[in-house]
Amino acid sequence: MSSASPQAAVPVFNWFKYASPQTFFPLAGALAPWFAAIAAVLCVAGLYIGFFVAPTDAQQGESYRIIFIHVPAAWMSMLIYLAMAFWAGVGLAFNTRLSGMMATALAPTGAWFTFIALWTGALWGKPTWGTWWVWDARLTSELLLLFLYFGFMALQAAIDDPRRADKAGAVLALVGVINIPIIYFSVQWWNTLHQGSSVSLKSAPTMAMTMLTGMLVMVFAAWAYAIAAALWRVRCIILERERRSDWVRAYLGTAR
Amino acid sequence: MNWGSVSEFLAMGGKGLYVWGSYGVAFAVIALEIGLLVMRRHAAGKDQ
Amino acid sequence: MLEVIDLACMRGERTLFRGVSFTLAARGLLHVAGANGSGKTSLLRIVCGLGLADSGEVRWGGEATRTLREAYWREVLYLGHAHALKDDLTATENLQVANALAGRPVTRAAARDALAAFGLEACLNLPVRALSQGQKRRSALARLALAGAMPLWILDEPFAALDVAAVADLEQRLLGHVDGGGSVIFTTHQPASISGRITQRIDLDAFEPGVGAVC
Amino acid sequence: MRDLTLAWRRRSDVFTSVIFFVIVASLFPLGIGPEGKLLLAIGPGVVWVAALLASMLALSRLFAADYADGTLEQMLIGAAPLPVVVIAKVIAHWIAANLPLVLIAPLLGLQYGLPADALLVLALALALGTPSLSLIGAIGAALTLGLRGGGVLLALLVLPLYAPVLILGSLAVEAVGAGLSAQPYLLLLAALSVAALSLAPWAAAAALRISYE
Repeated sequence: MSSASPQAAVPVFNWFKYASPQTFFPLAGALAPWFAAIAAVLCVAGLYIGFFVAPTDAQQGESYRIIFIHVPAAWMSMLIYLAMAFWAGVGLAFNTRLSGMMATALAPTGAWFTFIALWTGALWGKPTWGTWWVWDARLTSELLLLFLYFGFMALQAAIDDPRRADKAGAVLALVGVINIPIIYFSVQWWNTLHQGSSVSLKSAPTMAMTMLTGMLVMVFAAWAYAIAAALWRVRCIILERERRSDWVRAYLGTAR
Repeated sequence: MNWGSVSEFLAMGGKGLYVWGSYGVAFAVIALEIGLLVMRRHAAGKDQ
Repeated sequence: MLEVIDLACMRGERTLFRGVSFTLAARGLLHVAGANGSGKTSLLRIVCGLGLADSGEVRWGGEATRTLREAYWREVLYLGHAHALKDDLTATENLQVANALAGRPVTRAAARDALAAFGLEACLNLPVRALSQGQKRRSALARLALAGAMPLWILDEPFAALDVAAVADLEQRLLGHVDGGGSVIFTTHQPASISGRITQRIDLDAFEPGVGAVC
Repeated sequence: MRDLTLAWRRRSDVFTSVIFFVIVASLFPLGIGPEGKLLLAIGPGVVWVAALLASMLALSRLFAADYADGTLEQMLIGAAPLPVVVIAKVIAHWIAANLPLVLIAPLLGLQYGLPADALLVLALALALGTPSLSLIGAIGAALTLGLRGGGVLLALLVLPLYAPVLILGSLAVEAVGAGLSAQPYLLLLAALSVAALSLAPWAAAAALRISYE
């Protein structure tokens, strides 16, 4: 006897139909492998371009090849936070359960990408600037972003009622998204005023066309991977939250 | 082609540790995430 | 007039109740009954706008209370399990604060009279932490003496921790409010002697949860 | 008003956070050594971090007592709009928990050998910056209401959001040391507080309702 939430039942927008977890579940299941495949293909292509086509950088030598993983991870870390805040906002505004689940599903992937961005940033910094960590504006913002992800996940983990968890997470994500630009600009000021040891990432040499291509291909690979991972995770979340419902019981019954 | 031999490729002009350290950890993290997802899906399916 | 339409409430994965509907007109006295954990408190909290129903709606004078908000809350007096008393303030100060929050500030003298009406003359200026459990309950209930103008009273277990005389006193007060055109919703486990005057009764045990139901 | 009276009757709480502030700020020289130049360099930052922590520690008390005794319920269904109630509570909280920090900070600055004009700017920066700490913190306190591990969780939620205030506040004091004007930073701090005042009460009110539903 499951029915969609009142908003979802009103056929105002056609795609509200997919706002019900029950209809979205098979859709996510069908889409995820495609995105995963796209991610794998693009990743192989991007790495090939990155390692075999793109030339050695005149200034940095081979270590610049880290950007093919670093820049996509850094981009995705921010993009995923935006997507998370977007779904959270939709969830608050329209009271659709699926939106909150999407936000929850995106957070760990975003945190992993943030971690990768920080890790690769450190490994790039060592041969390039001679230190593992530079208090550069972007790296520092990235670190604070990682803390924001941790806060979001810890808050949701501490709340037992999934409905409250979704809404509380949504408020936090929206507050965070307002704060990210403020954090970034304040860190940048702080950084420019504490010159001295710091090296600005902005003075990166102009990139060769093949380098840019390789990086963009890797960005799309990361994008496709993030979508696939989020879809898989949202399927898990749907199963966990709706495991008492008839359709999940039926689904698991036939799957067994 | 940038590389004359496999060992040259692995050495990355002396920066192999950093380059492969980056890619290794990145892909390990992604593999870990996929592994966690598979385990979670498995647990969710069994939870009846 | 209060209309409750097809309310459902879940706690986690458990459905507390579903399909609860009733209408409470002026001069109505509604007794919400049910075993422990049947959702009495949840129902009252949803009706007064603290809780969120999983489905259904509460209307006041024909309009949804979720859109009325403050306009509705100005007309409702809700007394829950927690007494909303500050241990460090005196009973009089607490009563004044509570009324100020409800948008109906009262003078010190009026607050003292209300407390006296609930037999607390002796403890007007004591910090609440010095009061007994029953005295605390009574000083929370003293808001009723000042709330004649609030049409809807929602009382969760008002008779708990009261002695026999105070119970009789409170019953008279509830009846007085109903006779004056107000309406009251209350829960209790004790057999109340006003049961003859109760106009409606809802037994939440009758809204047994359906297994496997999803909202 | 009511909160202020209450805070007055619970004076010891106020002193606890002030004493915490003083102790944290005084421990740093013990860990670093009494070298004047170094202390002068880290002074503004240390005092700010200590103020941040002291202000955050007091946050968990913002709604907790009202939550425990049921007063918060009455506020949620009170006649006044909830954001207004939140603003009133935050103001009371700021006066009780942060104003003493602002007043005592110049004394701590002395410990680090800051010059007189820097001390004035330090107090001014704290006065302009701490309101946004209280306001942002109110959102965190409302979100973590009644949760297990609330205190640590609260720190995890609000500390990253405090970063801009910390940066601008320390920069203001350092600017004086470098012979520059602190005005732009003070203005930015004030702007942050105004922005927080216009957004945070609504977010905190929404968070409070979520915590109850």
